Amino acid sequence: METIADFEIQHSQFLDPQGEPQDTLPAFAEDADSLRAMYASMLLARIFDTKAVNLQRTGKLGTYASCLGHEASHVGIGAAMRPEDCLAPSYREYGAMLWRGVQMHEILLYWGGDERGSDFAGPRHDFPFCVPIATQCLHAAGAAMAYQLRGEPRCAVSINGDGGTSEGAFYEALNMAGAKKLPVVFMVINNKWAISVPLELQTASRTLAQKAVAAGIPGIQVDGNDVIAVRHWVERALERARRGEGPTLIETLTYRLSDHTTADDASRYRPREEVETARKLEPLIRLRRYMETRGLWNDEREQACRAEAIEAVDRAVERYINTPRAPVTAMFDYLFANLPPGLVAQRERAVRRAGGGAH
Amino acid sequence: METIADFEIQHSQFLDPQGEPQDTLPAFAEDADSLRAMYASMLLARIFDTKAVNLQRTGKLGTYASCLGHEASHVGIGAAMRPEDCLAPSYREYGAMLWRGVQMHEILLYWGGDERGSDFAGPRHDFPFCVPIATQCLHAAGAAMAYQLRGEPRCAVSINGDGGTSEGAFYEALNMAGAKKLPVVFMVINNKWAISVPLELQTASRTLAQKAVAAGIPGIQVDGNDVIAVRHWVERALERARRGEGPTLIETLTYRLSDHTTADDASRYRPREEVETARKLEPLIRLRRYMETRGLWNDEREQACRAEAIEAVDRAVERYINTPRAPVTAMFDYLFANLPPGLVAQRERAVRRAGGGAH
Amino acid sequence: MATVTLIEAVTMALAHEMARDERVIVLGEDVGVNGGVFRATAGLQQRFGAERVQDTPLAEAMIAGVSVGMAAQGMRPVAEIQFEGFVFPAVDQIVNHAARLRTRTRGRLQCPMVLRVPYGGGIHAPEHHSDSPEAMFAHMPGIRVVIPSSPARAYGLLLAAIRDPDPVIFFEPKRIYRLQKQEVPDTGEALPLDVCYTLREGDDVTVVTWGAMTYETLKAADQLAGEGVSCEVIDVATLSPLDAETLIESVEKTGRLVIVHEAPQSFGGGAEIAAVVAEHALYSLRTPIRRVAGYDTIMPLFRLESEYMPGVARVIEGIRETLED
Amino acid sequence: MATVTLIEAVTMALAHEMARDERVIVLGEDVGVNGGVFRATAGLQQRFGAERVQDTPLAEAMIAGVSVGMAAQGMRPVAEIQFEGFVFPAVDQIVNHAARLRTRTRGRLQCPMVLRVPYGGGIHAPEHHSDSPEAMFAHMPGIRVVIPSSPARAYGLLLAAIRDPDPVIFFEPKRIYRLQKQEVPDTGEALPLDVCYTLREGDDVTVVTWGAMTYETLKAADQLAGEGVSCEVIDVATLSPLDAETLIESVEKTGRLVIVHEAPQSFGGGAEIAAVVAEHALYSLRTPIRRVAGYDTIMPLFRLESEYMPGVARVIEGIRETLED
Ligand SMILES: Cc1ncc(C[n+]2csc(CCOP(=O)(O)OP(=O)(O)O)c2C)c(N)n1
Ligand SMILES: Cc1ncc(C[n+]2csc(CCOP(=O)(O)OP(=O)(O)O)c2C)c(N)n1
Ligand SMILES: [Mg+2]
Ligand SMILES: [Mg+2]
Repeated sequence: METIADFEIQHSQFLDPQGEPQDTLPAFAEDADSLRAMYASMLLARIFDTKAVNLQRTGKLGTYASCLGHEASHVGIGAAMRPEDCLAPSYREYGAMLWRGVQMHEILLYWGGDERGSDFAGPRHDFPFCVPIATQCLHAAGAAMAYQLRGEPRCAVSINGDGGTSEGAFYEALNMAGAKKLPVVFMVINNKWAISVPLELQTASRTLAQKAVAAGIPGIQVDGNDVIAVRHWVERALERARRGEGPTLIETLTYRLSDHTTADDASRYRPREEVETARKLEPLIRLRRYMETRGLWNDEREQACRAEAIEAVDRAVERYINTPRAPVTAMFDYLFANLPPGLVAQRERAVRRAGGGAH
Repeated sequence: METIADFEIQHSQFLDPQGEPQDTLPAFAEDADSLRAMYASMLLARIFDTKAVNLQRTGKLGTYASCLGHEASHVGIGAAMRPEDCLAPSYREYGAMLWRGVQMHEILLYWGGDERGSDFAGPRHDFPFCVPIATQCLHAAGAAMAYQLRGEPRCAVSINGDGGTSEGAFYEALNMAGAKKLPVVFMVINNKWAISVPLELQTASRTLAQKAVAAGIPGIQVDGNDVIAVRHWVERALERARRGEGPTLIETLTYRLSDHTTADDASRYRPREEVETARKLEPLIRLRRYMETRGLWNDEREQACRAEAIEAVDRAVERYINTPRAPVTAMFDYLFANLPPGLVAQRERAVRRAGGGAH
Repeated sequence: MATVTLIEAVTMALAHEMARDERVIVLGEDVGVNGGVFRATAGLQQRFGAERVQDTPLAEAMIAGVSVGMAAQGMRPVAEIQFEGFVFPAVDQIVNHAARLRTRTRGRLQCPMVLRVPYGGGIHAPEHHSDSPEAMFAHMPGIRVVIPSSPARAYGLLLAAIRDPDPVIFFEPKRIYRLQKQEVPDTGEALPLDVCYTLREGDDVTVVTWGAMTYETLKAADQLAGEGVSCEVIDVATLSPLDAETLIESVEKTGRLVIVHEAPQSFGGGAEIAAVVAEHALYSLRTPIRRVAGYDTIMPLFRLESEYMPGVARVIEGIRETLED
Repeated sequence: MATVTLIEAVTMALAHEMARDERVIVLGEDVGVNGGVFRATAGLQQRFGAERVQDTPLAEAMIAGVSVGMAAQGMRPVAEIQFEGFVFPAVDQIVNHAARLRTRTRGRLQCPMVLRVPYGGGIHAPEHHSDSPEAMFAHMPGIRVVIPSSPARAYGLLLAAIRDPDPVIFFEPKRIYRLQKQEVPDTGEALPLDVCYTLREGDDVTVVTWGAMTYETLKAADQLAGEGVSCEVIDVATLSPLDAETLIESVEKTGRLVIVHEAPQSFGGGAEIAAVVAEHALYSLRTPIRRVAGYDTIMPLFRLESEYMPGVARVIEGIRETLED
């Protein structure tokens, strides 16, 4: 018996739940504006989220997937990426998307059942929301191949959840990216639950970061409620990728404080105490405390920031609510670049029916 | 930064290429008959293989996948399993199948284009050959679930190649088996090539055994040309599984000494020297030398063993050649347990056409 | 006697068969404690335990593949795919294995598994939750595609599907999961597979449909009855293998055929029905066959879904046009 | 001017387009040094380098998925799936992504990718190497299913497929890869997609087919011509979206329709063709539509495959029966 390979999985945290630094903070944390911007972004995500859940409850939005508790993981990713990089999100990473320029009313349009939400203002090359779990990991790998082939200094980032690490597509993407040294970062937001399935039933793997070992690529676990840790490690992974050294897998450890979606009732399957315990670790408190202790933040700033966010959210809701339904022709006009002759008649019929009210 | 998990991958070899023991041999190796049986089985597989390639070359067999060089990996698996265990092979593991009781003429029937080859005499519960790469890993996991549910002390074993470790199904099976502690052993026969794709292009993973880490299950690499090592580690993994401790991944390191199949020409993509080097490590030499050194084997035994194998192969070929084509009704009669009414007319038509010669 | 919705009938059939046959195992994503995202397996884990009602990791190829493995080794897995949009990773195991295990081994191994797949639009669901891909599966030899359209048929056909020694994809029309209640006695009596169900007899036109569209079709027939039009409404129930005989006989009687389905029209289930009638009852056809179906476009997100899906008005339009041809 | 087989025409088109457009990337299993198991990509890696002709790991979902990713970011991936039996793991990426990326993003992203898939039986291949699953894909809105049946059409249609801004599944009839040579000038001229090709004009019966079966069909037409029967033979070429107009016009002329394909009959490509004709040309039909197709069984291993596949005799039988109806 001979040991031929060995691996270690590291965990990284900069700020503990009370906002106390556990390590020397990365350079960007020296910049107060940078910290404030991340905090503001997390707060915006949370306020937006609350509003969206309300819209759903009052029948003004379809099923909606809350991001409550994930704000640091999402904003950390957004803050680490460059605009020319490419995001392949899953379905609840608003913090990352908003940072990149997607508009709140666009997110609402999407969950409101309107494809125009994915024709967003954010980076036009970013992938839209992705519901079929883990399939977007392959898109990120493919995007990275495109950049590698063209010699562009760009990276792709995919995001999926703990449940998503059970899908074949996830592993195939990691393995492919490893084999080709693709400039891509695979983010796994481990919020402990995949709808009602807890992590222990999902896998025997102690960490999700160690799934990187199967692909021969680096993997690391970071505190997903610590936006500084998330941003730092995503930045490092992106630098590595940009240098041509290949992909990284990053697991961010967080918790889904909400139901899975508004169609779910998490009280059916998980104990209230678990949620209460997790709530104490949530990401906004710790960054706020850290900044407050250092005089970078105070109640006044908090109020102003909150007010601004509320106003922005309200404007977005208004814009969403006032967006008229797309015409029925939209179904046909984006199917192919050019509508095949056989579909012309169907399109006409649809128009006639919509006009005549028959459907 | 804190190390939260670490892993080691071990390599095991008992006999070196010259047949010199590198370690204390496992108990079964004390039994001369046991060693001779394994050697005889490897020799039979090789002689069968040579014959099958010839049959193909002379137009008497369809495309055929040679097992040349893999005999120790295959026979080691067969020898470790119990009859009531379940094998889910890929397409070239004749050594394992023959050991378990599949008949040579059945293997020929299969490659000769006749489904009856998979209605074999070997364990009736074993899965047939599996061409869609890595899909059989899930069948093995499913079989293991059945045994686990029924409380039966049985295990399933799947076999796939190095290329197969890139398929999502492979990882999904490992992860599922880990999560449910299923009594299953996943064998990866690493013969360095997946048709023309060398291992380095297949994955950045240094070993294939380490893919186990992603599923949180044990993985080990063994010398796949050392039948003692293969059998030993498969036995250990089966014992572990039978004790309810869950799955194991075993990588056997060997080399495909032949073309991928008779439809392939490996000289197009790999250097002759690589093959020549690998040939020196092939599995029959070392076990024979080991046995010869200890007086357990000699030329006389070799000749007798060879003659017996040749005769058995010839009988199998004859039986294969003399098997008349199945009737055209076979297409219909095994589609469903009961032929749906709509297919009755099709069946009659097929019979009429076959009789009338029209097709 | 129980008065149940379609989804409750599904649960009832599962419970009945699990109690009767210990080889029956329920598995899938969130089917355990949570009882399924639609609650189809509600209460089953409490009653039968976590071994017989297993939450699986999130991987559909795996769910189908382990079901094949279990079925081959004597179990009767009933797996749930959460929504039809997520059945595609399982297609490989269905086509290459489940559908052909018996053929491949000349009957040595068989594959008695059921894949339950909620499908269809009309519930204002998110992206990838509203498709109707049944025809893709109907083209694969060796599997049955069964689609109930009432609580009683959900109960009887699901029992039949579980007991059948061959694989069945059981598409459940999620839009009518809770639309209507029906008295369904829990007698354990299965309904026959491989046959169409004539829901309403009529003389002027044969209207063939399945799944949720049976409701629209029956409503249309009702409405037209007021105008003196007599529709024969047939629920295909087992889409594949198709009971062509019943369809042909009906068209021979009525001379007219309208097919109604939610899936895109082209290469959909209606095409096969049109084809068998054009082959075997052409001379009975007094007017062209007509399909009332989804457009050949991607099912839109829900703000436009009602424009996509054929409703009562479109079914009536289709029948009227056919009668006027 | 080059005289080439169908597969050489494929290679020629790939090489032409790679030279013309550097966004074109070839990827797949064994497409590099080995030049593909059928040699379709032979010589391309030598000529264009290992970056533009990439051997991938063995994973079809991955091949399709990274192609979607590349295509969305401005490349023109042409991926090879080694045999049709291995396309199923890729179905999810095809249905849920490639086919709907444009629709989902309202045209913000597009997916100009080609998936080349050798398909069909008749080459004495091993298990899972002889199927004809084209109809499954034809039912999916948002992708094109294109099938060449001659060297010239392979060249021209593949060029068109690569240049098309939307995804195309390009099924290559492997049985006729090397059956016949044809002069195909390497002019870079694409042939139109979305239209049928009339290979032979005739008055008595319209015979519609695609892929390898065009050979049997043309032979049958030849033979029947000797008996005074005039067949119009149409190669569908783009199965989906279907050029129904050409088919309808032909049937309006001949009054009879026979459809020939290798895939199982039920819910196959022929069903849609029968349906559109029964909808739009019913009154022109003088006899029932007839399909000459594979049985609704699993394609058998090769000792029985000739019993399964429709050959010239079965095509002639079908046409004769139709004429005699
Ligand atoms: C392929 C696929 N299967 C099933 C689903 C249904 N589904 C939606 S979210 C979800 C759980 C995802 O859990 P996880 O990956 O942990 O992400 P989270 O929702 O926790 O962020 C499931 C099963 C889906 N969207 N896609
Ligand atoms: C899903 C799938 N894709 C592609 C193929 C075609 N194919 C047959 S064998 C093979 C290579 C397999 O390599 P490996 O797993 O290393 O096994 P080996 O043949 O070396 O034993 C390929 C690509 C297949 N059979 N199944
Ligand atoms: Mg989760
Ligand atoms: Mg190999």
